[in-house]
Amino acid sequence: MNVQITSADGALIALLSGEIDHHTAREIRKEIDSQAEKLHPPVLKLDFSQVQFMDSSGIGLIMGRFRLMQLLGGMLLVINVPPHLERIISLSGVGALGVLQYKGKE
Amino acid sequence: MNVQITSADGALIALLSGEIDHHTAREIRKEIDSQAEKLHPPVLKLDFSQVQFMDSSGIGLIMGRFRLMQLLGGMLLVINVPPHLERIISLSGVGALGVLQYKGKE
Amino acid sequence: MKPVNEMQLSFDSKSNNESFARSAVASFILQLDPTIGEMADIKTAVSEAVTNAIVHGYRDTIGTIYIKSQIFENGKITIQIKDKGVGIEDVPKAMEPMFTTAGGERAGLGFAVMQSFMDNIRVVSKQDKGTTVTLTKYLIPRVLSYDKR
Amino acid sequence: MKPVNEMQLSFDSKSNNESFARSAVASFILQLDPTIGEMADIKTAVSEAVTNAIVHGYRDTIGTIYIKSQIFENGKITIQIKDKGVGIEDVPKAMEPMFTTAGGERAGLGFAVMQSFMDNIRVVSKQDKGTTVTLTKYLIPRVLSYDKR
Ligand SMILES: Nc1ncnc2c1ncn2[C@@H]1O[C@H](COP(=O)(O)OP(=O)(O)O)[C@@H](O)[C@H]1O
Ligand SMILES: Nc1ncnc2c1ncn2[C@@H]1O[C@H](COP(=O)(O)OP(=O)(O)O)[C@@H](O)[C@H]1O
Repeated sequence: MNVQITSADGALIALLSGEIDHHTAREIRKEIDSQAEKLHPPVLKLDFSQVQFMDSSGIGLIMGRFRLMQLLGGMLLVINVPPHLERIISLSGVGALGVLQYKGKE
Repeated sequence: MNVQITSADGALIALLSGEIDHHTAREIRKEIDSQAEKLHPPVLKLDFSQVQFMDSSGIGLIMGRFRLMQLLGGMLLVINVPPHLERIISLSGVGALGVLQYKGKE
Repeated sequence: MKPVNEMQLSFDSKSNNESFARSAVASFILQLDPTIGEMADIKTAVSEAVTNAIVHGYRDTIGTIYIKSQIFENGKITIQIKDKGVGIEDVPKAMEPMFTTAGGERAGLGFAVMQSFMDNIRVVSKQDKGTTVTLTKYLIPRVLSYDKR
Repeated sequence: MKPVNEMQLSFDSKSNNESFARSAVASFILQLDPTIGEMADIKTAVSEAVTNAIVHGYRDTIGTIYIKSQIFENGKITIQIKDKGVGIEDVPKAMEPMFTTAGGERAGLGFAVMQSFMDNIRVVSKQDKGTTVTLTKYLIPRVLSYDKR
């Protein structure tokens, strides 16, 4: 399983791990969405610290959760993006959604 | 490079590493043999502690060095065989050559 | 120029083969002693092209995906990813960033990633015949440990 | 029984493709969530068969080696390694432990390893036509994470 979901201070935190591609993104999405739709958290955090590989399916995963949280009236944060994923994240422009949170900025 | 050669107490020690197959065994063999033929050491030790993968080319490597050391009037020792290589070592029967040395037996 | 090494691969267009496909290409490229960054770039680009063949090329059907990779003397690598699926109507439009016909969870960034992570991309497609994407990358020059035998 | 997944691979009979071949097969098998021991067994057996095709099948020439791997519903895996090289004159004799026609650094243990590390091996060979080795392994039953889509 490439996602572990926990709750802390009202926020839902999804710790992603391993390789995110179109195949694994599907399970990850299902897991996160069922929890978010049940709990309606004010904040959903996607923690990328344990992600070893990611293609544009990971970007789709972020954009899709952004839309879901807008619908649910909450907000999305993308946290702990490791250096090796910065290139695809910046190419994607998801930064413009205001979801990227870096250490020290909390 | 899959081999590092050092000398200690008159023995020649070849620290093997990575994956030993027919391709990498060739370089390893050349490296060891050129040193052994130059130095005529009384003992050649093959250290398998850093070997992650090995097929029967590794067995050929042991048998070939055994013959070389016999020619040179020295002896061969195979040291630090990790658990994941024990199966192929025992299947090969190289133990019958009396070259296997285990910890605590030194 | 003749390649110094070549491999071909084919497999079912099932999504659990995505990781297999990029790992297999990575294993082939490993003999050129690439940097970790070069390896990540190649794996990501291959993952995009293979996913496109599965998601768009063959849509709800299962077909065969073909990969051919060649290594050249000067550190040039080509990787061809081919499907015999529906094809692309308008290639230049399909290659625009954010353009997607799939919607939902597709970001429309597959071609943008391939373009940015590789040195060259060529797309040949014919409707109802299929699509061939050819990716090229030049590994940064260094003392190659590549052995021609 | 129809396989639930299948891949085919072909590459030049160059010794630096040995690690590529076993890694590619390993990447394909990974979807069945094998144990580390099962994975090591399969990689070792594939390495033996591929080395034989390079060293004996094609000897001093460069030919193409073909691999086909299939995964079945019940955890059964088959891997076929084929060359169009010189072939084997006497298969039962070739399969005897310690028998080798190469001498020198070959231990004559390739077939013994394949036999011991896999559940079944079938060798079909014809002189001047080539050799096909089919390896079969049954992964120990467990809750498979394999996804049929
Ligand atoms: N192999 C293919 N077969 C058919 N159509 C394709 C193929 N690859 C890409 N396309 C088309 O090009 C569009 C853009 O592709 P891409 O940039 O990878 O974004 P995405 O995959 O996220 O849609 C796709 O939405 C699809 O319409
Ligand atoms: N693909 C092949 N083509 C031709 N001959 C082969 C092939 N595989 C095996 N052989 C023959 O079978 C013999 C035994 O093979 P094996 O048990 O793997 O030991 P080794 O490779 O160490 O010689 C080889 O020496 C060779 O004569």
